Amino acid sequence: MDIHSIAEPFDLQKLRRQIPLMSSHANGHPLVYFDNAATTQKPLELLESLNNYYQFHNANIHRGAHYLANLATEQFEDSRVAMAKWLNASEAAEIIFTSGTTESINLVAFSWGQQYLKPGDEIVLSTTEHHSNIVPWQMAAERSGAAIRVIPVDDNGIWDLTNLQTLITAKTKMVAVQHVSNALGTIQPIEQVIAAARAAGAHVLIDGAQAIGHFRVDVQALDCDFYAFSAHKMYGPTGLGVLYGKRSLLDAMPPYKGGGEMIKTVTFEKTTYNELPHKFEAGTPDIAGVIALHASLNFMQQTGIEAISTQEEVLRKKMQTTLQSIDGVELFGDVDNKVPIFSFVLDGIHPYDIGTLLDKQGVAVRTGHHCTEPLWSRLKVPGTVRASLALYNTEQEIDLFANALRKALTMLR
Amino acid sequence: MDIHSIAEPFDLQKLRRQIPLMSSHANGHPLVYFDNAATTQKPLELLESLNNYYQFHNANIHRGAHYLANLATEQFEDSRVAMAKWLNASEAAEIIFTSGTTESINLVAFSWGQQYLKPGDEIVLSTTEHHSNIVPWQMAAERSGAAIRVIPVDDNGIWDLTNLQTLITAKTKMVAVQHVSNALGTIQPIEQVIAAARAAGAHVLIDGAQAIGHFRVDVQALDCDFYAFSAHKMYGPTGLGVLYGKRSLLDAMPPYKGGGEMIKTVTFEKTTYNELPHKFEAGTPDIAGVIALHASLNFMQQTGIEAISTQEEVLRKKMQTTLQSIDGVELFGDVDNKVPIFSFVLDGIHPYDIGTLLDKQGVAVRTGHHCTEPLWSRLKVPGTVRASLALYNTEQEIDLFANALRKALTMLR
Amino acid sequence: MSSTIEIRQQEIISEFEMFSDWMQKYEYIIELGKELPLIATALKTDELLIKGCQSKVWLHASDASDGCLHFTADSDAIITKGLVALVVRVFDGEKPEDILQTDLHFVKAIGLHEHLSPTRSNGLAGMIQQIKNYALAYQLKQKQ
Amino acid sequence: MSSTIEIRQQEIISEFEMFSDWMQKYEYIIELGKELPLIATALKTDELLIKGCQSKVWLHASDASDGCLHFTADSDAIITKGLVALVVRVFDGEKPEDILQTDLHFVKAIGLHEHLSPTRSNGLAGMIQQIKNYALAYQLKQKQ
Ligand SMILES: Cc1ncc(COP(=O)(O)O)c(C=O)c1O
Ligand SMILES: Cc1ncc(COP(=O)(O)O)c(C=O)c1O
Repeated sequence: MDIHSIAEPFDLQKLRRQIPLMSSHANGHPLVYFDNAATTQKPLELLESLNNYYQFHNANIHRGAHYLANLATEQFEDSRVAMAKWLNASEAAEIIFTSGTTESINLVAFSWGQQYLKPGDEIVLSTTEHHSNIVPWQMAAERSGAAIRVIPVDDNGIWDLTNLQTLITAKTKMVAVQHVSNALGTIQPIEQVIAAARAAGAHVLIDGAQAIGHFRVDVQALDCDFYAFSAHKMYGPTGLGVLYGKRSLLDAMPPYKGGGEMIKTVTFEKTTYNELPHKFEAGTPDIAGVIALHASLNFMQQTGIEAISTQEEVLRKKMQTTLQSIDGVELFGDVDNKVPIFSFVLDGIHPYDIGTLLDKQGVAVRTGHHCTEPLWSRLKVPGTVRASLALYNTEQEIDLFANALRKALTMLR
Repeated sequence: MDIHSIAEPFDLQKLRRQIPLMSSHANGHPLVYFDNAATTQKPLELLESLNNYYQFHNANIHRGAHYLANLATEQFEDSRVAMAKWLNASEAAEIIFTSGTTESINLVAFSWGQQYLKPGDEIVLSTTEHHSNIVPWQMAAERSGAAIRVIPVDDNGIWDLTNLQTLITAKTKMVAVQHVSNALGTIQPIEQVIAAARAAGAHVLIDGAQAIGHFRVDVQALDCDFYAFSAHKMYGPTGLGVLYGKRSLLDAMPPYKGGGEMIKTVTFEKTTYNELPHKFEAGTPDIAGVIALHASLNFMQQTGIEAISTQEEVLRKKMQTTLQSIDGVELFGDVDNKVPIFSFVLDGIHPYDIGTLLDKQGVAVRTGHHCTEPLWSRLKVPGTVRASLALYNTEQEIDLFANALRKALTMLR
Repeated sequence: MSSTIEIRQQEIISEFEMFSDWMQKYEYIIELGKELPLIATALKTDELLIKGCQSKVWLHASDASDGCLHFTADSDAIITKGLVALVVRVFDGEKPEDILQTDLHFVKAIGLHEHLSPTRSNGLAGMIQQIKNYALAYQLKQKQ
Repeated sequence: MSSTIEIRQQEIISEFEMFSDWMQKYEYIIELGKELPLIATALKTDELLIKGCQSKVWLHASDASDGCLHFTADSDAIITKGLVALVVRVFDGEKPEDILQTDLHFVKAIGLHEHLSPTRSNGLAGMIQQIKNYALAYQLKQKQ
């Protein structure tokens, strides 16, 4: 049975009732939450799971010889198994729980970097990367003497792959790129980049932070070595992330953090490390969070990942038309190949002004550089307004947003 | 007003009703939870805070220009301020949120180590340290060429400070020791060790994982440079920890992880880092957890930290007498200077057997090495039974434990 | 505290009492922003820049012979600029010691204190800090 | 699957049906543990050791001329040892192919599967894995 498609028929109103925050208000207006790329809202299942865990099952896991500890350990490890299935990983031990995408990438940049990077090696990133997929590599490059090379973009912020062969070469040891741009929504042509990396013998890390909540991700089909994302962007809890890694690489890498759980034996003379996945999970993990993430996965599974993609495509199209109908809107990124994230400017108007006036009308968007400064300095735009939608948003909300935006424009022009 | 003592009169039954897990059952018996050193149980306040956050306030923090984001940011930063007050830190920016004690120590071992450790330098630990305060230093020593020296213990597991002057010398750059032993419960004479470190010009990190839930901690009075602990051992959520650090040191240290939030500006050529505390908080933090920790602090504040210590002292004394009354029990560690954590063996009986039979009678204890292998190999004991109590445990529970232990012994002897 | 500073704060509070909703308040702020004379481009240097993540503020201070401070300021966002105009209106032409003693209570009274939060990062909190820093520096200079 | 393996599993299940509570079950397991002949100290080598975090298991396998496998085992914890005795009783004297095909369902049926969980780390799960590894190795050897 395909784990992704045991979904119930799609029912938007029912779904919205499962997301308590959808009936909130902001500044005296019904909240229109279009900041989903920053973090998604949470289903009741998540809350139930947290409540259930803390009320009835809370205990520290592994090594426990008592009832509660066994229960908690089982639930914790069940979540790992469910995540492995969701991503189609070969085995549960390839799923490492971290504190977020940022930590997942830092783990690889540190541990993989320590094992594989030498002076003169090259790391390939792209211009559209999030700071979390730039800074860890800058730090790894500095430690190792490796250099960073960057996939360029055109004036719209779209990857320019014409010179991919000269960019990804025998010198390249790692290609670390995003699956979906958080600033633009663009679904990147990573298949092509992964193929080039494979041909050059380089390893590949995919930053999937903005992909995982929107469409089906199959790490084996992608054939990437690492895939990193955050629970809080897939209807899950804050403070938790996942790193998928191929066993062969994870086995070869030195540990990242030291502490309890990640060891086999400790003496002051010599410490030996535990097996996967524990080698990379030092200390007490976020037990409640990991178990709650399983609830979020169940929510996505019951909704159906294909249903999520289909519904979001409806929203994306309507949002696209709506924004294009507003005078002076300049949109960035790929118009077709994208999730419903929209980054735009309005001639001469500062994004902060638009953000503030939308907010006062109950519409939550984000403004600024969205942690992708290199992209905006390339496009010579200091920042944008970003409206990012998710599954549970509605077409009426897009109308509310459009009205609020028009009103803001009248005031500001 | 002293933040620690605006407590209500102590009422054990009322308090137990605030801790849902206290009315649980295990294996058909009312649960006697004596595994508090592994993790404490949670007050209703914590659950209410999590529910409240995820239902009404969930948003990504900082940089947000909308209502929800501002609310969440304020609540998040309020928690930092409350924690700074609780520890009597000089300012809120000295509080760094991490994923746990283990990460707090790894952060220091990595970042401080990178700045301050040279070949030939020495790091002083103690024989009773938790693996989380050993392995990160072994890794830092390996990276830097520094050496590790160890405070010895006597046959009871008590620190032997007779040769402290020859152990902590001008070569010592860091003294990293625990405040309370998780294996034995001993409250360590850290004041004396800190004074010796100060005299030698060494920095000091205190692993406060087992102290923070039991008695008042004042980082300025201690005059330590770093103080590390986990939220889940102080009635707080899993997956969250705190690192207190003196500003002068934190300012001098390079960042630990790279990513969003911890930067000032990013270009592919040069990245500059943000101010404290953000410099050390890369990526989206555990927003819900940090806010929920504030609720746990409120719970401790309302109970009163002095009331907690007093009540636990009653339990400790009763437990001490009870264990001493049982034939064949051998207890380790300091008998007077301790929190209610008890590690014991029973001549010739394997701890696993005792743990299993206690568990079947509803009593949760931990057995094994408790992540302190060097201690047990010094004491030539492969492992112990550890019963660890907290505030909300009762004298009746101690009687239940004693009966269960006697029954187990009858079966095993 | 200088009574003119307090009087001006009260003035602003009364002005805002006339508005029945958020949008009216913001219309007024935007108007103020549009009216505020721009800082000379020559003064828009990095030295005078107070950088928030969201918007930028430039602040220029000068002292008149009577020992009072004068401010001109600007922002790249019009709402920030309107708020900047209000702050300048309160402090402009005042003595360093009065500026240092001022509690800027009007911002809260008109319901706009969220813009002052350090986490808002529009440069406004930094600007007010900077005004106080200037005042302190001038005061020290005068004493010498 | 060898019918003797299944018969022995059923036997164990019936034996445990007599017990009305946990403590009786464990009394029986402890008794089994005490009865299990100890492994010769000479055999308690690191090579034969299966290390769990909580308790240790030693397992020694040998093959008789009839192509059947024989096991002796031991543990430092008596409850683990009792469980080990049950597992040995089921597998001892059986053919490699029968051992490989066995689903050890009795453990669940008598309510003790928690001891088999890999997270329990008492060495028991590792021991069963090791028995199957031996069986596989002997089978391959026989085929050569
Ligand atoms: C003394 C001590 N240090 C460090 C730790 C590690 O804490 P955590 O696993 O929450 O990171 C513990 C927890 O068991 C402890 O007791
Ligand atoms: C593409 C991308 N990468 C990385 C991150 C960092 O994720 P987190 O802050 O959860 O660690 C984000 C989140 O904004 C993102 O959108």
